[in-house]
Amino acid sequence: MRPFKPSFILEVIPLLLPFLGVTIAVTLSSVAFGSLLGLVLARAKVRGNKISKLLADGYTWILRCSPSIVLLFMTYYGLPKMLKDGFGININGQSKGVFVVITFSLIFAATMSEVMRSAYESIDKGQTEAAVSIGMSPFQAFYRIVLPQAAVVAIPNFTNSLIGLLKEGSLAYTIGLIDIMGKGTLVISRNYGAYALETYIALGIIFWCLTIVIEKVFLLLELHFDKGRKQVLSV
Amino acid sequence: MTLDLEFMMRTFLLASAGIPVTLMITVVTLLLSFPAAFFMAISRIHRIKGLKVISSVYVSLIRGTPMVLQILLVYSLLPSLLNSLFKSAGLDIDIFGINPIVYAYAVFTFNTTASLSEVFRSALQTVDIGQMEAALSTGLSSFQSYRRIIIPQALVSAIPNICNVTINLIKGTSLAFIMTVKDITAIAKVEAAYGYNYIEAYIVVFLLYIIVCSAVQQLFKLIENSFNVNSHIPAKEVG
Amino acid sequence: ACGAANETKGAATTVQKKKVYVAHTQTYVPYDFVNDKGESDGFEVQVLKEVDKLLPEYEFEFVPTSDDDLLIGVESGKYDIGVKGAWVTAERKEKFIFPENYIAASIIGLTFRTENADQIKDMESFAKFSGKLVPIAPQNAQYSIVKEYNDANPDNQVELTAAESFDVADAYTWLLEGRYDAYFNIQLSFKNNVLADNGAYHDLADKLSFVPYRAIPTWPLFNKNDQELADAYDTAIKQLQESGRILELELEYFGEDIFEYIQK
Amino acid sequence: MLKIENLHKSFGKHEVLKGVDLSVETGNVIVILGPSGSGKTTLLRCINFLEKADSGRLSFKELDLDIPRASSNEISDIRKRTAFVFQNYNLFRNKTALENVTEGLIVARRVKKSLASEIARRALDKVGLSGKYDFYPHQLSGGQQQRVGIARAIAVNPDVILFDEPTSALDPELIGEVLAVMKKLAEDGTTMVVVTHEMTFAREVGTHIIFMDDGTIVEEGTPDDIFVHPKEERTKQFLRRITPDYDFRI
Amino acid sequence: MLKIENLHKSFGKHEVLKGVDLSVETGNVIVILGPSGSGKTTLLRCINFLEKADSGRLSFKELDLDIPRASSNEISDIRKRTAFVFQNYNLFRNKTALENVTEGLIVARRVKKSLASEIARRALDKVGLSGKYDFYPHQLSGGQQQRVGIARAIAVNPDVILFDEPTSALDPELIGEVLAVMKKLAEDGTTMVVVTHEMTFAREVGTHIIFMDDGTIVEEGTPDDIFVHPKEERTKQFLRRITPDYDFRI
Ligand SMILES: Nc1ncnc2c1ncn2[C@@H]1O[C@H](COP(=O)(O)OP(=O)(O)OP(=O)(O)O)[C@@H](O)[C@H]1O
Ligand SMILES: Nc1ncnc2c1ncn2[C@@H]1O[C@H](COP(=O)(O)OP(=O)(O)OP(=O)(O)O)[C@@H](O)[C@H]1O
Ligand SMILES: [Mg+2]
Ligand SMILES: [Mg+2]
Repeated sequence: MRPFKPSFILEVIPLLLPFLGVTIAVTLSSVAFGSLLGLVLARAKVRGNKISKLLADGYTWILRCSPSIVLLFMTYYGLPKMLKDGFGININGQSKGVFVVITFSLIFAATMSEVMRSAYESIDKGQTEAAVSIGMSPFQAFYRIVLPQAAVVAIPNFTNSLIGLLKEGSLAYTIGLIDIMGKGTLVISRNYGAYALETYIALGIIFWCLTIVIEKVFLLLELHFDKGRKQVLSV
Repeated sequence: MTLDLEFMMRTFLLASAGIPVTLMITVVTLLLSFPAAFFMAISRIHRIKGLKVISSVYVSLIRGTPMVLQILLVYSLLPSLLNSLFKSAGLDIDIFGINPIVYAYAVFTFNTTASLSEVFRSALQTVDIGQMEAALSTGLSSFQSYRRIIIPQALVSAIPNICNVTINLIKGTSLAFIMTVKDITAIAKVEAAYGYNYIEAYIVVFLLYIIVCSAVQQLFKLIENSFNVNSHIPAKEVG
Repeated sequence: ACGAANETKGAATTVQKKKVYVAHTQTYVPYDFVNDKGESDGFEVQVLKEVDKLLPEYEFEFVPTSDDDLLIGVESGKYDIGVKGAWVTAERKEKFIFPENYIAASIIGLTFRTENADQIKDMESFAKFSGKLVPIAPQNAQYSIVKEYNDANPDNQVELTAAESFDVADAYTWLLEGRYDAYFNIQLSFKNNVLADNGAYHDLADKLSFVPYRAIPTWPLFNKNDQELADAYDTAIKQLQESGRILELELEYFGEDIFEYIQK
Repeated sequence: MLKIENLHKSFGKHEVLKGVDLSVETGNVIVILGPSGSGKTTLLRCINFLEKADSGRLSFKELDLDIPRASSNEISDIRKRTAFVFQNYNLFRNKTALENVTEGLIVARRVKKSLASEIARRALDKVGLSGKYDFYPHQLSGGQQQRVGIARAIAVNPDVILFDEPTSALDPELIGEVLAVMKKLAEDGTTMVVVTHEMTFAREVGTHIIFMDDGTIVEEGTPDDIFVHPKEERTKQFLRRITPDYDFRI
Repeated sequence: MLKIENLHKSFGKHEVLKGVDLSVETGNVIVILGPSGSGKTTLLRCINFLEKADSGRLSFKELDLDIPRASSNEISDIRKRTAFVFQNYNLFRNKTALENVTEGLIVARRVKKSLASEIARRALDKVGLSGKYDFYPHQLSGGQQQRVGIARAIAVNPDVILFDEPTSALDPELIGEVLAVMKKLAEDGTTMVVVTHEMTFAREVGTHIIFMDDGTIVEEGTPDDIFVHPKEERTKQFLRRITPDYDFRI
């Protein structure tokens, strides 16, 4: 049978946990920036003029086509060069986290723009009509009436992407930013490749706990926005 | 710094041989995931006792654990376990002779099922309950109602998200390399290793993904439009 | 460059020290890695730190990163030097400057089931036996070495499969259950995991055997524009060899003098 | 043919149906009257199992069952032999007017496609929608949607049709036409349960009138019983308001 | 006060409004009659810019604009001073009955929350929904939903209210009550444009009747002009059907 040392799982968790902060910080900031940009893009897609729609579609298209590692190298190498050549700004000294967050945000935005667009379009037009007909501005109608309903549709997909991003630590590792996943790799190499399964199980436990928390929070949020809706429940 | 164009040409051709592998994994995975994900979504929406809990635990467990761990379990541990089982049962089955792509199908199907079930869950909930009621009262069975009325309507909001999942899957197939399955990225990496032509290799990978993903995105656009034309959602905005 | 900085403090105010970014991989223990305190460590890293001390006009800064980034970074000029236990090939020389002197060496060999000890003695006999080799990550030196062997022995080849890196426990398990017949890896890993009394897989010590195939010298990679730096490195490394500092480090990191094994 | 006994239904603490009995003979046209919120829609929905009643018995032809314990086979059997016209139409949004009607024929009743189209076209013509076969619901006016809903129900030729305010969105001209269609159905022996506010229809076509209020049947009988000799004060009060001269003062 | 000139609107090739003129004075109650599909809803929607007309002018108080070129400021200005009661209610699905009504007050008119609740409660009471403040739309019967829609429109106290068949889902009893509310509004000087099939209301409350068919105004005038002395054959034909004695034969 395969050698397996369960106690190592417990030993390694305290080694990994200090790096959870990096994972969470990178994820949270990427999600924040990415969602904002995604919102702008989604807006351009549903309400923008021809040009902004084209730009938003083009952005989504190209970003979804690029493998994240290629994109990471583009920001890590291209961005400093561009800023230096173009504006004389030297950002080479910037922490690697910045580049990772930029990359993740760009990717997340492309995904989010589609998540948000589909959610927005699933809401009956009559809801907006009713809102503007009693004098709300289109923004108020969106914000107060459509958004809460669209959120219910968007949240499961948002959570999918968020949890996916959480585990993308191996990408950050590519340019040497050590998050909890990267730390796991370091631990394994420190043991000459031994205890990999044990280390990954430890990572799995940590991620799973985190995932459960995230799922709970967003499920509650979904239920909060879901009031008043009656869907395809058992008939 | 100069690019080795000849290397790029050669690698481009070699790595294109990975396209069928990538697509094969993607297609098989989607075909297997769709029904599974759908039933999970249904069991959560309809709050079917037992199944609902199983589905939620499955989704959070699969989404919550690193894929590398899943690969280790499925590709490395599972065959070992089966092998010793077969051996002790006196069966002569060459478990190690199985094409490793089979394990890739399994791992990617597990993951895609989890994500897709959430995509479906959210999409199915966009359909008004009245549609189901009308279908049932017209005499359609639950299955027919879903297939002919509910799903086509749910797809309108599901398609962009299915597209997201599919594109991620296509790009994610590079992980199959851990299981010796060589997709686009893997072939390019192997080529790059000897002469350290990583920059060139990544450019080639990028180009190939642009081609593949563009085709896939275009396909989804077409599907989405075909559903949209026939359906309730006016793209127009009241503003 | 702490030591050097102290000595030349006076000069530093007038002569601007040239910053040198040294990228190193973080998982190639004990050659290049990040230690538990989060610092750059490893034999190759330590040698370069010594080199830095001998070069007052340069100031080294160590950047731990992945293999991919290291190679792209050194090639594009983001980093000046990269160490990753790299092995020299003609193609690689087109991309990077390899200095005259190597920096370290690895001993690579075959791990196999002890029960096959009669049949498997070296690469040729293993190829004859079955050639079923555990897959190797293509970016590792081992991959290139087997490839080279295959090219040299077209009618007695080893089954070389590429795969992203996996876990040594798997490799050992796969050997024991017969999925594969040999595992091509650095000797240190076998020593530390299997032979060492406190090794993770010491239980397998009597079931597995190791036979060294070759010791390969490994080089630091220099950016194409850094010929001057490479020359400076060569001078410094000579000095270190002569002063015996290298041997000290070898003993510290490997417990023996591995350069001995290199076929001249 | 259709019999409901002691039907109870609550939403949370709010009891919407408080023990309703109903008996429909073949060919009968039962008209249900009653103020808004009295439970008329809920009653129809319970008959079609769109709402699961809390207790009660339902017998339909050879079937006789305890509603809360009905099996899904029995439910689907009943649904196949009944049709429902929804108060808010509930047209299939992804289907054209024609497809809305053919759907039940082709899928549930296995009618051949060409024949189904034929039948559907005739049904749509009957309700005055000849030109709108290929329109999607969102391209139709309110009244047009309502008529598609009616066509969808009558096309499948069910044993019982449950109508929930089938003429609410129609202008008087069309109301006449649609009610004429329904009367024709009645004459052809189709059994109907109709929730409506069209008193004229109730009086002319209804074979049995039920007046509901607050979840119970207050009074029932022939049109004559209800409209000419109502017994209950509540019924009288409701009918008094129906006279064409509303009192617009508040 | 509100004037529409030469309004045109097509959906694809299908011209739904073929040059409609309309003029409403303050305090007037304009009633629009017409068969299903004649373009009544579309006309109201164009006035409120929910549908963008292809051509036409609209003047509203001090505003005078070419409809296709209206700026979003002008549009929002008009919407702020009008309210719409939808044929299919369009209640906010994620808001309770009370919130449906307060929403416009708090958000668009910046009324304080407590006052808005107060006003909303009074509006809901007026339409007979005292007990249903905290119900979500899907928990309400059809007629209850329709009344929430009415309450939502009247609560914001607009200059003009556009009613699209506001009593279609109501029983005669409630129709009377709702129409009474509308009559009260009219007496208080609220201008109204009402699409309805309630002839009694049209006759009693309407100051001006418009009869539409197939995208054009066939005839208009005082209730007396239209109901007693209709000139056009089409109008006569439409009105003939309205007499309580339908011909149920086909
Ligand atoms: N899902 C629900 N949750 C809570 N209450 C509900 C629900 N559905 C209906 N009700 C309540 O049940 C009562 C009866 O509703 P129902 O729709 O049967 O009335 P109705 O007689 O059809 O009225 P209308 O003529 O206005 O359509 C109403 O007071 C309504 O508020
Ligand atoms: N989005 C659309 N696309 C195509 N045709 C449409 C669309 N909306 C409405 N129509 C058509 O325009 C015509 C007028 O519709 P409208 O809703 O204005 O009628 P209406 O007078 O309100 O009828 P009803 O009394 O039945 O509500 C109808 O024939 C309808 O089919
Ligand atoms: Mg009802
Ligand atoms: Mg209308």
